Amino acid sequence: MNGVARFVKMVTFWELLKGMAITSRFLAKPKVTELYPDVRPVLPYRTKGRLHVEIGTCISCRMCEKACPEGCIKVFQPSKEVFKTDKRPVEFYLSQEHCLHCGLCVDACPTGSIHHSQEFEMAVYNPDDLLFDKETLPYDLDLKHFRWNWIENAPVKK
Amino acid sequence: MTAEQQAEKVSPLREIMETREVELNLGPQHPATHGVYRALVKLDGERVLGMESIIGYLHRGIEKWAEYRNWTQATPIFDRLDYVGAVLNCHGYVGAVEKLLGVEVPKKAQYIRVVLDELQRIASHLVWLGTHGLDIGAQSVLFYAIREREAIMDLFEAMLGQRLLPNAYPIGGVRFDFPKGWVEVCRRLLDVLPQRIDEYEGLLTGNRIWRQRTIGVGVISAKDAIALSLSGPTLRGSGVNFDVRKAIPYSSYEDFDFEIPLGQNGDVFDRYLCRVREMRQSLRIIRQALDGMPEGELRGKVSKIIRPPAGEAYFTIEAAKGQLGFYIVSDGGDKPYRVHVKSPSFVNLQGIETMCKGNLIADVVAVIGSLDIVLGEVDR
Amino acid sequence: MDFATIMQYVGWPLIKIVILLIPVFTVVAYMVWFERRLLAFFQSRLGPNRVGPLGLIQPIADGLKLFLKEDLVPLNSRPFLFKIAPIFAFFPAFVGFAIVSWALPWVTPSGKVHPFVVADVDLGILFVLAISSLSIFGIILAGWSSGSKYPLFGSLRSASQMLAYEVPLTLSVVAVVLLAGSFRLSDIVAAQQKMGWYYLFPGILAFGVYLVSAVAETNRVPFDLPEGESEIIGFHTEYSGMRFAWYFVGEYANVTLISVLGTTLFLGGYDIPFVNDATLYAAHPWLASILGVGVFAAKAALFAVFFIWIRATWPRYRYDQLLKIGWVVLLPIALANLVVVALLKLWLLR
Amino acid sequence: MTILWILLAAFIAACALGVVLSRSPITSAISLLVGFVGVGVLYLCLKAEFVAAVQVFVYAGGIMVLYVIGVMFTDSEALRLNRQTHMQAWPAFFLVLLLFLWMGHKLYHAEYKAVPSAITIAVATSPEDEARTKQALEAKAALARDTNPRQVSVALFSDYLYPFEAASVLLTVAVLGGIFLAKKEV
Repeated sequence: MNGVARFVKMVTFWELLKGMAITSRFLAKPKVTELYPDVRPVLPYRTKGRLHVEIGTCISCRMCEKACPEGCIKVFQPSKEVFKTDKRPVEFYLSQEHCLHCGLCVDACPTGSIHHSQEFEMAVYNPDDLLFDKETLPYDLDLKHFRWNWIENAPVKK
Repeated sequence: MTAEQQAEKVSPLREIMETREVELNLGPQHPATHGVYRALVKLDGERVLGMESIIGYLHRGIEKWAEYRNWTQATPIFDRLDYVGAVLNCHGYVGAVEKLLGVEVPKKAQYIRVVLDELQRIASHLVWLGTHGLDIGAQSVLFYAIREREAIMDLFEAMLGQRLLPNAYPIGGVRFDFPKGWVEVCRRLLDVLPQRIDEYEGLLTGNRIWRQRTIGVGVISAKDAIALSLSGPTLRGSGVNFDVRKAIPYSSYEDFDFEIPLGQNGDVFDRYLCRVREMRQSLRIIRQALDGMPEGELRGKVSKIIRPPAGEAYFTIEAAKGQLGFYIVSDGGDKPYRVHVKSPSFVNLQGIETMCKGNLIADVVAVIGSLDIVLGEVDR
Repeated sequence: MDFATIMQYVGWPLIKIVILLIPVFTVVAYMVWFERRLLAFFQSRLGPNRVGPLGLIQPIADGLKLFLKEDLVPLNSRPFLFKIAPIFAFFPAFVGFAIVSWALPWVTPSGKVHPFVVADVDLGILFVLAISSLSIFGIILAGWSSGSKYPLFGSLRSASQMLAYEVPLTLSVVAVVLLAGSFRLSDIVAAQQKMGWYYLFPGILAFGVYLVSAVAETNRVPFDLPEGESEIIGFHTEYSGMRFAWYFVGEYANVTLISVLGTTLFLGGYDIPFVNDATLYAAHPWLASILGVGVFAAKAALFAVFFIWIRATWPRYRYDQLLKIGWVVLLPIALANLVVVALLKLWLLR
Repeated sequence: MTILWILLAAFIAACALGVVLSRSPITSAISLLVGFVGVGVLYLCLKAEFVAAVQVFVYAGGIMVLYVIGVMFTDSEALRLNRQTHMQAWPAFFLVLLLFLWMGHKLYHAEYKAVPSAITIAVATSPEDEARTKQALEAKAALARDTNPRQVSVALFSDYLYPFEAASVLLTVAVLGGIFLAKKEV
C-alpha cells in the first residue's frame, strides 16, 4: 500500500505542484519592495545615522575623541582663559568617511551633545564632502520626512 | 575503482587518446562561493578528483587591529567577522572580556542578549537558506528569506540602532532595554515565522529536485567531522550531539527548554534540515526568554576605562555557523595583548575536501552552500 | 518574369517577413520585461518599474545599454568563431516563426486568399525541428571559441542536454503528427477543429513530454544547466555587449517559439474555444482572423507564464540527473505514447 | 533553377575541399557542417523536402554536434603541429579519380524514366473523353495527396523493405558493438 502511495506521489508531482501553489500565493499579495525615493523610509528613534553635535552644550572634554575606535573625531579645545568661561570647542572635526556608526562616542559623552541623527543619505560625489566641521556638523532635523515608527521610542536620553 | 587504479590500467585506447584532468579555479569571483573564496578544483569531466581551498582574499587583519585599540574600542570591529551574524560575534568578544574581568552580567541583560542572539541566528540562517537555495537554483526562497530577515533587521534597528553591524553589547551588559512596543512586534514576528518556515520547507524539503540534489551529496561521517573539529549545524548534520548552548551553557541558556536537531547521514540535506529545525528551536527560545524576562539592572559594574588584570581567558559561544571562540590575553593594560578568534567558518571549511571528492561540480556548489561559510570570518 | 510573379515569389514573402518580424521582435523584447515583472511578483517584489509607466520602456533601455557597451573579444579566443557564434544561436529561433500559421486566412473582396503565415510549407513542424537543431552550434562554438573553461563546460553540458532532449521532443511532436496526419501546422489546427477537442487530451502524455523537453531545449529552470549561473557561469561568460544580447534575444525567441508551437500542437492554435470557428468565419471572416490571433497569443502566453512560474519555484537539476531523466524517463514514455497514439488513431479516431 | 543548382553544387564542393584541405580540425568540422546544410538546400531544390529536413536534422543537428565535440576535446594544437605525411595522397587521388570516371560513365549511359507528373497527365487528357478525364483528375488528386513523407514511407516499406530492415539490423549491431567496446576499453 505504501509503495502504491509512493508511486502515485511520484507520478503526480504532488510536491512540485505544492511548491508552485506556494509561489502563486504571493502573486496577489502586497509586495514588500520599498519605493525609496518616492516613499521615505520610516526610521525608528534609535537609528544611528550621521553624527549630530550640539556645539552649544559641548564642553570640549574630548571623551568622544578618545572613545572613537577609528579616530574620526577631532576636538580643539579653546585656550585656557576662554575655557574658564566658554567651554565650547573652537573647532570640531568629524570624518564621516571613517565613522563606523558604532555609537561609542555617544556612550562616552557626558553631556549628550553628540548623538546619532536620523540622516542616512550620506552619499557624496567628493570624499571631502564627508568631512564636517563646526559649522556643517549640526543640521536641522527635517521632521516632515520622518514619521515615528511603529515602535514608539524609549524616553530620550538625558 | 579509484582514480589511481584507473590510471594504472592502461588500455590501448587510453594510450592513443590520452586524457588530461582539468584544473578549474572556482572563484575568487564566483557566484556560488559566498564571497571571495577560491577553490582549485581538479576535474575529470565534471567529477571532482581533488580540491584545494585558497583563502585570504578578504583578510583584513582584524585580530591585529584589535591590539591597537582599547578594550571597548575593539567591540565594533568584531561585528565585521561574520557580517551576517554580527550580534553573535559581539557577544563572543564581550563575553570573553567579561570573563577576564570577572564581571557578573545581570540576569535581565543575559535574557536580552539571548533574545537578540537568537534573532540574529534566525537572520543568519535565513540568509544561508536563501543563498543555499539560490545556489541549487531555487530563486524565490532567497527573496522570501530576505523578506523575513528584513523584519528581524527592522527589530534590530529599533533596538540597537543599526541593521547589519549594530555593535550590540557594551562590556558588562546591554545598552538599552527594549523600546516601547518592541516586544509586541517581536511576538507578532514569532507568530508569523513558523508559517514562513513551513513555506520554505514546502518549496524545498519535499521537492523531489531538491532531495535529489542534496540527499547523499557531500557526505561526511561523524568520525571525520569530529576529527576535522567541525562544529555547529555542519557537525550536527552528521549526528554528533554537540551544541555549546547545551554543553557549556553561557548567558543563562540553561534556563531555556529547547532541543538540538540532529541529522543522520551527514549529507547536504541533513545539514539543511538541521538549520531549518534550529530556526524553529530559536523561536522557542525567544518566546521563553520574552515570557520569563526578569526585572533588574541592564549593566554590571564596569568602570569606564577597562583594564582587565593580566591573564588570559577563553570564551566560546554557539554562533550561527558553529562554535565561535575568543581567546584573549591581557597584559594589564588598556589594550588587548592578543585576541585570537576561533571562527567556525574557517574550521568548517576544512571539511570541504572530504565532502566534495568524487562528486560533481554542481555538488561542490551545494556543499559550499551547506557549510554556510562567511568569508569575513574565514579570513578575518 | 513579370511583376506579378516577382511579387508572388519575392515581394509578398518579404513583406510578410517584415510584418511578422516586427511583432516577433517586440514580443521577444517584452518577454524579458514580462518575465522580470512576473518573476518579481511571484517573489513579492515589484520588478523593473522605473523606466516608463510600469517599466514598459525597460527592454528598450536594456537594449540600448547593451548596444552601447564595448564588444570584448578575449585574448585566448578564436576571434572568427567567437564572432559568428551568436548568429547561430540567434537566427534558427527566428526562422522557425516563418511556418507558424497565426490565424485563418484573410479573404479580400476580390477573392484573393492571404494566409496568415509566411510559408505554409508541407513539412512545417519538421522544418522547425531541423532548423532549431542548428541552434546548438551557437552554444557549442561560443563555449569552445571563448578559450575559457567555464564556457567550455557550459557548451559541453548544453550539447549533451540538447541531444538528449531533442529525441523526446521530436517523438512527442510525432505523436501529434500521427493524430493529425500532416506536418503542416495549419492542417494540425484544422484537424483539431474538426475533431472537436484539442490534442491535449488524447495526447496528454505527449503534452507532458513536450513540456519537459521544451523547458530543457530552451535551457530554462529547472534544466538551465548550460547557464547554471551559480555553478558554471554559462557558455556566454566571455560575451559582452550586443553579442551577449543576441544570445539573450535568441533564448527568449526560443521560448516564444516553443510556446507558439506547443499552442499549435496541443492547444488548438488559433481555434477560438467554445465557438464554432467555421460559422463565425463564414459570417465575419475578418473578425474571426483577428480574434484568432488574439486567442493564439493568449494561449501562447499561458505557456510563457508556466515557464516563468516553474522558474520561480523549482531548484535546478544536476547534470547527470538531467541526462538520466532525458534518456531513461522521457524517451520510454515518449515511445510508449507513440504506440498508444498509433493504436488510438487506428481504432478510435479514424 | 539550373544556375542555382550549379552554384550550390560548387559551394558544396568547395566545402568538401575545405574539409579535406583545412589544417585545423575545427575548420574542417565547420565546413562539413556548412556542406551538410548546403546538401539540404540542394534536396530542397530537387523538391525532396522531407529528405532535406532529415538531412539537416540528423546530419547537421545531430551527428555534427558529436563531431564538433570530439574535435573540441582533442588537443587541436598538437594535431596541428604534427604535420601529417601525405604518402597516401597520390594513390588516393588516383583511386578517387577512377571512382569518378566510373560513376560518370555509369551516369552518362544511364536511362532515365520520366515520372509522370500531375501536369503531364492533365495535359494528356482530352476533354472529349469523359472517362479518361475523370481518371486523370483522380490521379491528380492522388498525387496531390501524395505528400513528401508519404512517398518516402511508402517507398521505404514496399520497394525497399529488405534494404531498410538490413540497414536497421546493421545499425543495431553497430550500436551494440560501440557500447561493448566503450565498456571494455574505457
